[in-house]
Amino acid sequence: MSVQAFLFYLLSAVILLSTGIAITRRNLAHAVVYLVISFFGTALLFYLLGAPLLAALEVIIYAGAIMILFLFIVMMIRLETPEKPLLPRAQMVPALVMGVVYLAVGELLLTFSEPAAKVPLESAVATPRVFGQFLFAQHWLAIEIASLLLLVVLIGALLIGRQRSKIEEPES
Amino acid sequence: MHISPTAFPWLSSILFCCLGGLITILLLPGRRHQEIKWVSAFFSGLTLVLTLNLFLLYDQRVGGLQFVERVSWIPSLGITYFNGIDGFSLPMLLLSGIVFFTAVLTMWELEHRVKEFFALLFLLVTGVFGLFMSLDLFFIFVWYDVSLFPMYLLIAIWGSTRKEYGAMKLTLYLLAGSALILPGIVYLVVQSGLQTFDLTALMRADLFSPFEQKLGFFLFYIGFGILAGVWPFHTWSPVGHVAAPTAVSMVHAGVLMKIGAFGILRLGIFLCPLGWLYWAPLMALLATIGIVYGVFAGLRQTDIKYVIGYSSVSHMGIVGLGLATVSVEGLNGAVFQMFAHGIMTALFFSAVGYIYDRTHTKALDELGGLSHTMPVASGYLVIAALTGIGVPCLASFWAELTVFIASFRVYPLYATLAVAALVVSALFMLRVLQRTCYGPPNERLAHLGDVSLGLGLPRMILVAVILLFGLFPALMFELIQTASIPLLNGLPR
Amino acid sequence: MMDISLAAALTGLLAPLLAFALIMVLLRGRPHLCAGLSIAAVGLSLGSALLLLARHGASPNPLEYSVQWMVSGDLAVGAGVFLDPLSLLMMVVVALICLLVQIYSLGYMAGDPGLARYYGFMSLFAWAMLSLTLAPNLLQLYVFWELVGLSSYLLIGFWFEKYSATQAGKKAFVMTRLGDVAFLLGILLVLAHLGNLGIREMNTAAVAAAFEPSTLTVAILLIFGGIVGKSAQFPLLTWLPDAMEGPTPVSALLHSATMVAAGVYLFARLYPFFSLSPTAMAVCLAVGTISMLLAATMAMVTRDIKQVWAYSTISQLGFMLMGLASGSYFAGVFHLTTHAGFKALLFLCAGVFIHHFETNDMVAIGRAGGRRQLIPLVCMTLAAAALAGLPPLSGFFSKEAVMAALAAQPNPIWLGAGLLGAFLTAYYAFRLIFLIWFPDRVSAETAPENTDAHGHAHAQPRWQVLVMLVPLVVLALPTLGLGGLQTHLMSFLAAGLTGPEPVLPHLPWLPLTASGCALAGLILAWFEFGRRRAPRIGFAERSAFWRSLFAERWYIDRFYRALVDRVIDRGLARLCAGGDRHVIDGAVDGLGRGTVASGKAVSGLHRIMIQHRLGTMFAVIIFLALYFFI
Amino acid sequence: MIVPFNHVLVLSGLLFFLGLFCAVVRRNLVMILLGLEIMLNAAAVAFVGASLRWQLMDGQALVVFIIAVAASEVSVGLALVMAAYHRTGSVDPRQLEQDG
Repeated sequence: MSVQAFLFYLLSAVILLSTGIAITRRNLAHAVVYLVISFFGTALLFYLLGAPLLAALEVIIYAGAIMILFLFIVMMIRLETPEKPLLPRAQMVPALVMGVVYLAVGELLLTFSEPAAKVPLESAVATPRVFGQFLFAQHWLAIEIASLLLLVVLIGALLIGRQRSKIEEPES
Repeated sequence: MHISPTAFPWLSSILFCCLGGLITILLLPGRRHQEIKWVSAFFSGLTLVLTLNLFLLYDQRVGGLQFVERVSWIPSLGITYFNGIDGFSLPMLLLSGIVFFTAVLTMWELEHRVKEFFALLFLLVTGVFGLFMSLDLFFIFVWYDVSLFPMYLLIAIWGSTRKEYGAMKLTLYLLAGSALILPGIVYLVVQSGLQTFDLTALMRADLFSPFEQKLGFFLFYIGFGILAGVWPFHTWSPVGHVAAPTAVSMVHAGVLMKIGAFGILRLGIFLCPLGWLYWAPLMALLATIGIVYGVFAGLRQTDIKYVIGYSSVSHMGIVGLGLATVSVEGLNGAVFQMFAHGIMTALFFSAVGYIYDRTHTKALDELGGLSHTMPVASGYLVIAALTGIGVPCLASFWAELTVFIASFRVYPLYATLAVAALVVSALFMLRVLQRTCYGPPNERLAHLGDVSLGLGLPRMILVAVILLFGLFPALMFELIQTASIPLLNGLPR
Repeated sequence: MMDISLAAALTGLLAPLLAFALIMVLLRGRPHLCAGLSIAAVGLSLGSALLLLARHGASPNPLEYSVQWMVSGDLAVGAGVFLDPLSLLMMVVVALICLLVQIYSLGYMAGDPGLARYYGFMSLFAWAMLSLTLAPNLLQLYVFWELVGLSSYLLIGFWFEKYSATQAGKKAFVMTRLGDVAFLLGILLVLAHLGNLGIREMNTAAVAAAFEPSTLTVAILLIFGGIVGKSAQFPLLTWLPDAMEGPTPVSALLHSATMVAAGVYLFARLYPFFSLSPTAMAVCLAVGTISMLLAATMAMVTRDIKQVWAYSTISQLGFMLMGLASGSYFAGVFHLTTHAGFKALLFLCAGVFIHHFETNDMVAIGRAGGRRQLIPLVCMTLAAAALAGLPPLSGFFSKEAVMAALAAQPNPIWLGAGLLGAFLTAYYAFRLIFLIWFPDRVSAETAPENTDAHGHAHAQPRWQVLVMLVPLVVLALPTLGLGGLQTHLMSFLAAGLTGPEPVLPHLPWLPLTASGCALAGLILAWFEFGRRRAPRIGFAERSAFWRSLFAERWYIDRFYRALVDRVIDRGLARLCAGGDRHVIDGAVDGLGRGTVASGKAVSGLHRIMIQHRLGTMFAVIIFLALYFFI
Repeated sequence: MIVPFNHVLVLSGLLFFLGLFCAVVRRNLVMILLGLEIMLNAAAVAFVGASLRWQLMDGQALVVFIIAVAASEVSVGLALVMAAYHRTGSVDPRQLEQDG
């Protein structure tokens, strides 16, 4: 087992563990913080798999922006009554059944996958420069669409935020 | 089948006459009620004249298809605009012409959304005329749906007594029927391998295998049978009759139900004679149940239009019984019964419509003593009821007699039951008369006036037709025979 | 070139039709013109009937004029006239009585608001009845048979504001219709086997070869069913007494002399055909006998003057059927003829009383001074004596002919029944006569209940009284004299019959016995109603059991009522209507509801908690993956 | 030489399962959104692994878009959560169902 493989397993363990803890927290702020750890782990994993730019983006956007957003929201919400059963059985049981089936299917897919998938991966790096050029050369249209999406989302979020205040006015 | 082309497109001119009426009405401003009514009367009268003209021009010695018009429409699919009439469709055209004209006159007092009403009525009748004269399966289906669509609006907007329910039920039933007819048409056209919807081309005896004919006939029988009020698919009809406004009831019971029987005849029997032979016992059974059931169910009704609705079920059963005999007499009787019943129910609904417009009630308990206040109007009701009972010298007697004679040879038991139903039929019709027309003068209704000459005109026409064909049934039978004898002779036995 | 006979027959037939059409379409506003037109038309019919009788009375060959009225496949319906002694005799009788009754109605119906309608329906009836008489084939006969029933319905319910009248009309129509259904089925059966419905063709002996014997019996009995309905025989006899709700002239014309006699006429018309099946003849004989006796018992207890004559009509029709069914064509037809005369007379006389005293109750009429109406009372007494079969009136001869035929039967029970019938007939007839002639003045009830709602002015113009009396006198003549024509009629009718009339043994004791029975009835009636200190209560009325049995018409009506109420209205009709609403409609509506419910169930998937939707989505994706990859 | 591609997929699958579990089971709108984020992240891991496996950069490009979509989704989603919270005073999806 190479160092890289060891690192991979280590990072996987960190990611899965922190995610597992995150989703079982009663306190939302704790959950978000654990998830930040998970995203950091993922960022490192990306770096390991040869995607430094993505690793940076992961840290900046996921662990940074998105999680901070979550934190803000969590702080704005005053939860008087925390979820009584954290994992209600009515939802737990179907989810578990589904999960078992899902994992079984995944396992089957992996077992019967092509043999090439069982060979360890060659390491390679897509440097930010090359990757950026590739992105804008090959997927410029998608980039434009994504930017449009972001614009729409910006306006949408604004609108939703404003509607709330409008709705509240007649109530008060 | 003998085919005689025509120099002048008489049949299309009927359709254009209806369409012309429709367009003219649409162009008129909606508040000018009188003008709209006169225009409707003019165009419907013109169609009546045209159909009468056809009745006179049709050459009975030659027989076969006459006044044939054929224009290729979508060659790649084999769809042609193909019209023609024979001894079966001509009585139906005449019936439609008479009922349409009288229905328009009956609605002379309409004040609510006049323009829309007459426009929809014209659309409905266009479909009816088109269906009776068309010889192309595709067009038959299209006309069928054209005639169904306005019914919903006509009943739901201008109706009474649970009109939305009635309209919805009727529409759903009839659409269910067309959901069987379309597969039947497509199935046969595909199986023929001829790439044509032409009825005459598909009529060749050896074209379809026995199984295909059985399946096709069954689809057509049930599909059109729903419209013809075949038991147990009849329950839309009383509800629909009751809910519909007068003119629509007239057209509906008078003509639309005949479309069902005519469809069975035109599509089922013409295309799938072996299927006809195969399913005839079932048809006879259902028809007999319908006859008996209709009169008994009618006996319990308290709404006068329900009574007529159930009597229609019974009378259409006689049509079915006639078709099921697979004989010339049976076919003659069935087609004549279609005609006679159409005129009779039109008269019935017309008479009831007048009474309803005045008294605002159709409940038997609330009427009574009408003969004092409106002797003429109730006289029409009496004549209609007597026709329904099958009194001789009124049109439907001959039709019923012929059907009974024909069916007695083939199905003695069914014929006996059908004849016995006459007694109950008399019982319930006379009960209706007793409760509406007779009895001591009703103070509540005393102020009402009798029917005037102008408003009586449509009823007069209908009575005259009933008497004419009741006294001279040969007029109709000789015409129908020109079609039924070749049909039976061409039957594979 | 049209034959004079045909022209006369057609004129006679179509004149009333024309009158009917004119009256109903154009002349409703002018009642007197309508009356005149109708009377003129029926007078024309009588004239042509007499002309035809004069031309063909002597010729033995029947004449038939026929055209094809309608052809449909193998079925050809002919229309025409058939002139033979029987139809000519009947035509004269019908036309004569029609004419007399219509003249009489001028007085009886004067001032009625529906006079025009009345004469219109009368013309319709005259047309239908005459055409029935002359019908050359069974189908035409059936057509007019139905039309006669229709005019009967219309005339019984003429005063439609009276509930009882409309009810009676409906009952009459439906009950005769019941018989007609059998008749129609019989026609269908004959048609199916014989392929022909011509009366001449049916009356040949060769017909028997076309049938199985049992089928033939069934066919005959089915046709006899029509006779039972129309002639109000057992078990369809109860409509006739109710039919007395109509105006009295209508009762005189339709429900005594002509229409109800059409049944007997049909029997006579098809007499050779009927006699092909001895079984059927035996059934007919039994039905006739039962009807005769039942109706006679019912007549003994009623106090309604018209009802008595109605029961007696049923009874006498049964008697005619007995004559015919026991093998004597002549006896039946002869009694039919004489009966038409004296029964019409009885009704018309009763009409005078009813018109004058405004009550149907014979006791009330007697107390109110019925015997001061001398001419009607004398006429009625004469006619009653004829009905009872007292010599030398017409009824004596015809009854004696029937008795002779009965005596020729091997089983003496029929003769015994006939004699019993004669006794009862004389009893109830003279019960009525004596109650009017010799009323008890002890309790002077002068407020007779007004059962005849038809009001009119008491001070009648002189001409109206006259117009009502003349027909009585005219009808009294045949009642007196028709008996003398027995031998002439016999030879005249025999000419038309294809088979030989059985020669009946002449039994000298029979007339004596028959009139003895009648006399006994008369004397009993005298003891109970006529003599000075008579109890004025009949022997049948003394026992409550018999009285209610007879007055309730042997509970036949109640049976029918229960049948219609329980079996038809509350049974079958309810079953069908309920089945329609609950089973068929229920199924359809259930289908509709099911569609809506399943739609709701599916749409529920979109309305559950967001997480369930999420879960569902994933589950679907997983299963899709399973499906595609494995 | 790192690890076989299958192992990357296993990691991604487990991560996805955890996200799914979170989204389906937790009765909290914020946690549902978090679960979605986890699932998107899992997809991103798989894509990066695939990019290495086939030595193509398109997989990495797709991750960029995934991140963009995740960002937009979360901002709209959180705005909606806030709206829902203000309307119902709770972040329980059941409340949302009953009152909405």
